[in-house]
Amino acid sequence: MNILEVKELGKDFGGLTALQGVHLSIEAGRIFGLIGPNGAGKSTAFNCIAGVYAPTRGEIRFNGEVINGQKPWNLCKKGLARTFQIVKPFASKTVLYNVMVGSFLHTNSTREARRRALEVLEFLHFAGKAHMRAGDLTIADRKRLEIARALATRPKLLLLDEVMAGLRPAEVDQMVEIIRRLRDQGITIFVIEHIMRAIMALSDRVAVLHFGKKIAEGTPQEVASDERVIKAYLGEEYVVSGS
Amino acid sequence: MKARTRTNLWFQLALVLTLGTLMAWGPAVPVQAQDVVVKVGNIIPLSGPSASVGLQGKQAREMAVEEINAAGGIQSLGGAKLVMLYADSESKPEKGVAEAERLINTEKVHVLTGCWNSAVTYPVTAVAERYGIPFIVPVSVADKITEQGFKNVFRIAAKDSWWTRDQFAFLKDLQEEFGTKVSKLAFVYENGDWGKGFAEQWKKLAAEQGYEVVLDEPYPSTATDLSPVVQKIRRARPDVLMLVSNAADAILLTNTLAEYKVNLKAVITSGGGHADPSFLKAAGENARYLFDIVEWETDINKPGAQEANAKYKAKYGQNLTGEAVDAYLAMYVLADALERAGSLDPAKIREALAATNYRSGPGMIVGYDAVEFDETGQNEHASLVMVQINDLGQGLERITVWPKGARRAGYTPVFPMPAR
Amino acid sequence: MLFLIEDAINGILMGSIYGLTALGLTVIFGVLKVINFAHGSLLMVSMYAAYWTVALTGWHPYLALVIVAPAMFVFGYYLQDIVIKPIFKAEQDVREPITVIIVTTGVWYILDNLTLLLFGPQYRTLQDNPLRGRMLEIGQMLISVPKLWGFAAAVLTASGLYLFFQKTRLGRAVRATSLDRQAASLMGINQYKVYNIAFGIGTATAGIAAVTLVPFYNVFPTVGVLFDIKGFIIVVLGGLGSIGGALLGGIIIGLIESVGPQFMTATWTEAIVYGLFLLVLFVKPSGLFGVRYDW
Amino acid sequence: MTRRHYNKMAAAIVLILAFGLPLVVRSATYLHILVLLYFYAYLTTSWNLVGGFAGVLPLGHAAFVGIGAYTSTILYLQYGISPWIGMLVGGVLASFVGVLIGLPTFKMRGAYFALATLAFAEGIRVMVENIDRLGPFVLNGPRGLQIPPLKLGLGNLVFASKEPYYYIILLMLLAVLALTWVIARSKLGYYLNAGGEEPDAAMALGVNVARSKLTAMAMSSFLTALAGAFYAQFTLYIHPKSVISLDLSFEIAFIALIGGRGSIAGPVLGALLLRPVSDFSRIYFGDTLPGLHLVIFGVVLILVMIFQPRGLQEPLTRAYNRLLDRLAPGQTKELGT
Repeated sequence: MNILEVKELGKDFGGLTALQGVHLSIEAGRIFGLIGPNGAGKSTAFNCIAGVYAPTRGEIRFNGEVINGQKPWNLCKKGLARTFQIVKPFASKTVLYNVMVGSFLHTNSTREARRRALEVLEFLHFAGKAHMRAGDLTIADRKRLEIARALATRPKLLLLDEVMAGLRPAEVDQMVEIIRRLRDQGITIFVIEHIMRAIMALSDRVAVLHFGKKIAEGTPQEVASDERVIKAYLGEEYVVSGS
Repeated sequence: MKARTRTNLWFQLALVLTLGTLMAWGPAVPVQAQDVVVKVGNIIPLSGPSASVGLQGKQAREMAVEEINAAGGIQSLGGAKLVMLYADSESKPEKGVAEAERLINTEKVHVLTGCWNSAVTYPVTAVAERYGIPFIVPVSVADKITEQGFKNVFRIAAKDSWWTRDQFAFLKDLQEEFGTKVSKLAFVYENGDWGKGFAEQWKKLAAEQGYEVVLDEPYPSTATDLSPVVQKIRRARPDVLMLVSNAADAILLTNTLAEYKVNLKAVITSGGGHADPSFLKAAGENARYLFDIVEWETDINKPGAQEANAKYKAKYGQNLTGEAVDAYLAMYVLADALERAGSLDPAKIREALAATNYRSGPGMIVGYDAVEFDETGQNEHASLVMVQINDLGQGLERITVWPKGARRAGYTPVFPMPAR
Repeated sequence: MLFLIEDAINGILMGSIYGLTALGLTVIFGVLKVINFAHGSLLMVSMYAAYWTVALTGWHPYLALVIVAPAMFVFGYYLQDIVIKPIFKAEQDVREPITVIIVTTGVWYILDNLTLLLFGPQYRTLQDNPLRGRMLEIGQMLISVPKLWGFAAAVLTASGLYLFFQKTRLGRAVRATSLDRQAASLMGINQYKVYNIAFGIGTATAGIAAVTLVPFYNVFPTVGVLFDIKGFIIVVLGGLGSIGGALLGGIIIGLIESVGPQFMTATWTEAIVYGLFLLVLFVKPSGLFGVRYDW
Repeated sequence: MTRRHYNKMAAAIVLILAFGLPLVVRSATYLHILVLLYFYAYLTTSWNLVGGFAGVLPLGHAAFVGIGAYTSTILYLQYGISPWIGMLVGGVLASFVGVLIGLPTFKMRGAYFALATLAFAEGIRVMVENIDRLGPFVLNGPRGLQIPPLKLGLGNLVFASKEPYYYIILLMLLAVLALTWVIARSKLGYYLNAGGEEPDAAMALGVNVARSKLTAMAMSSFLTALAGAFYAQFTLYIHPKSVISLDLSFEIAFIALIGGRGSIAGPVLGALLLRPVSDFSRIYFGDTLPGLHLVIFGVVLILVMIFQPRGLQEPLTRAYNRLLDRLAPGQTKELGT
């Protein structure tokens, strides 16, 4: 069964078309990767699904229900959680406090929320830093905190927005490990990455966006050998090295 | 390390503040135990929008008290000196009440005076009444101040129903004297306790005496542009314009009336802003021919008045105003009552004040002959004079014109005003 | 009908002067993202500066501009540098500089009451200045000449500021900082120096406003407060940070204040101004002519 | 002894001091000053629910003080209804108005919100100044309402001495502090803080930021109005410029920022510092150097903001914790929130 079904998704900003006719379907319990060069529309697609923007066209179904234009907090209650590319911790509060905000979604009791938050931190091997101020964390830990908070809301589908960007190779490996363990818990994972390497190793299925359109989808191997994908990425790499 | 320096700095600051606060809890005025003194608490606006009048009240009190003390103080109390304590109300009732509480309970004043703003005086009367401390009100004019059945309130000035009554009496006399008919009136007043109180009485009087009210316009005292109000006056074409204004708006209104060349037979104002010493300076020629109602004027024909004014002017650089004179007189009335009470017991002072019949003495520079309080505490004799602002060759001055008996010799009021 | 035209003209003229007094507020907000509650006090200080310049030298009142505007620029520049900057630095990682707003309120209290201590509570006007009471007569209509000049000054100042921000290098640097503090510092622009300059410019426009006001207005320690709240309303109406908006916002307020009293008492126009303010805030929070800021 | 014991002991000492103070301080002046101090601490604590936890800057809370004061006074004067009931009616009315003003304004950010609330309060003041009579209710426009101190007693909330007022406002303050303490540790507190600090992140975690802010606003305006009714009964005279003044709205914000907004002790600490500074500097310099007291007020404000932008509670909490470390070393700290 597909937990997320996106049909003909389109989004315009003013006169600018950021997304056009995007189809995606994500099978429950899998890791699905969405890649594409900068400005390809990945984040826009993500924000449409997470309820930040209402899509201009198309339909998004989560667990069979159309969720177009629903507010982020309602989506979260339905089991759709996300992280932010630019991390947004509650900087003046402790790590535990941050995670508790998430775990309050399913309880009104502070004690219960704390217990669940500690469980999540335990699961992520993060409990040792529970009482640190979130603002004092390293980048890698902040990314981990993003995941911990989202996880505390007990999502069915977790949208991860470039959680590996800016991490050192060893940290990337840790993150890959964490994401796999989440999948093993039965959570469906939808990852956006800018870097192909990590996502290829991780994902069960990958889709590629380019200029707001999906240009390829398949297993990592299929996508890696797709001509259009190579062109899109080579083109970009060419531009990058030239600048 | 840097954080530590900052913390230290902070703690130093906190220390200084704490010490300052602690010191503040000590007694405010060092008083030698052996000397008997009469402590007079004065609550007046010394900062905020009415600071200008507050300052005059303070100066007038100071001059009177210096004179009283220099003349040997209160004889029946062994030459006791008057000690003045001033508190700033900022024109805010809650500050005034807090200060009254402090002056009575902590400073143990024997008498209170103040507070100029009716809105401040009014709640303070309740405080004074509760503690049984005599409260002399030199100027706040709202009727209700002496109409609460309180025993400890004594007002020197006339109350607003007298002010408005006299304004209308003057208007009537003026028409008779010059044979010019006035039928249409315009009322323009600040939207506050004072202005509203006047306007209410005006409307009643106008209805009784058969005037047509062509404009009844309150305006916010904080207005930055009064030309819309002036336009309304101009288009309503009244014969006479009656105003209640604070200082800033009095100046602005007067200047704007001149700019728009509004032709009126007369402008009758109600003291306050129009009596403020800076009003004449700031409005200049535009204020010419305006009639203002006051309790006192420098040209009054009363022994001691010229001297007192000259002394005040030398000291503070301004003429005495009616409101300052009330404060000046209040100190002498107090000294007189203390002399007769021969005690610092507030109840005795109250009794003495209630029995006041002050007829002569340095304080009697006012137009009327005696200070006596009726059972409400209102000075029965308080009377008012009308002055006209005019230039007789020595710059603009305020010239007493009414009642006719008090009119400056040889002066004929200008009525109606020449067209602009 | 003629009455309405006459009132409307007065409203536009006086309103443009309100707009001029609020220009500095909008400039400072546009760059620092801070509502400067001390702006009215800076206007008051400028009015004293203008008053004393003219009273002591006997110059034409408008000539005082050559002293007042630069002096106020320096005053504003160092006020930001010495008093406000440290708080910005301490609050660097905070999304919205709320403490800075409170500090400007402290500056307001200090300036107003220092003036009271120094000059006393007296009201002052410039007597015998050539502009005092001058009216332009067009048939039945009367138009105040100093207000007309004030209108001209407001339009000129607003256009000058607009050109400065659009065309000059310095102006562009200021705008860059206003759009993104971090990005600007990455581009080698000293964020705090730009703040100083913006604050200086904002204060200098208060100086210009003061010079146009002094010939027909009273000077006293609390005069700034009268214009303060009005300024806030104007800049929100017009759109915080928008220069043209401040001018138009001022004119709207001026029109309501001037035309309104012909249909109701002057005290109710005040209520209408607040009502309109709230209405605009609810319907179009970015203001009538504003750009939407998201920070 | 453990830290917990020390905490309890400190709280007990503070409580005993607060309740015993009127036995030592016999002077009505100081009691008056203390009543106002608690009154401001109460107002600021109520304000703190929105201004502190929800991370916005409301500058119009005087409007709610006014609503409370006018409602209870009108009901008392014209219908003989006990101010205690009037207080609650005023509270409900204020929370209704609070939600009404919060509905559109919470969508705005920072500066706009501050100005919107400020203009809203000023608008209410201008309305009250212009209305002498609203249907059956006499407002008396700019002249305000006076409560004759005739029928004394708890039911009428009018007393001849200061002590009853002292204990009533003290109990009100303690109640609102306890409420804040509970809220800070509840879901609402977490949601408010989260929404105030990073609204986008909070929304993604299932927080309906606008709704939690509205809840806080309703509570805050309700509580503020209660104090308004108390104030009317304490001063026995209200008029628009005193209860709905800009100065009052500002002073609440000042106290919160000086003490440390968003913390529970902050408002009380702020009131403890700022009120005496403003009262005593006025008393000392008000007569000889008019205006100097407000200069001092401004200087204190700026200095605290420069050296302690998070308010006084931060260094004081640190100092207290250091003291506890010394008294009961080696124990784990309470969970920081």
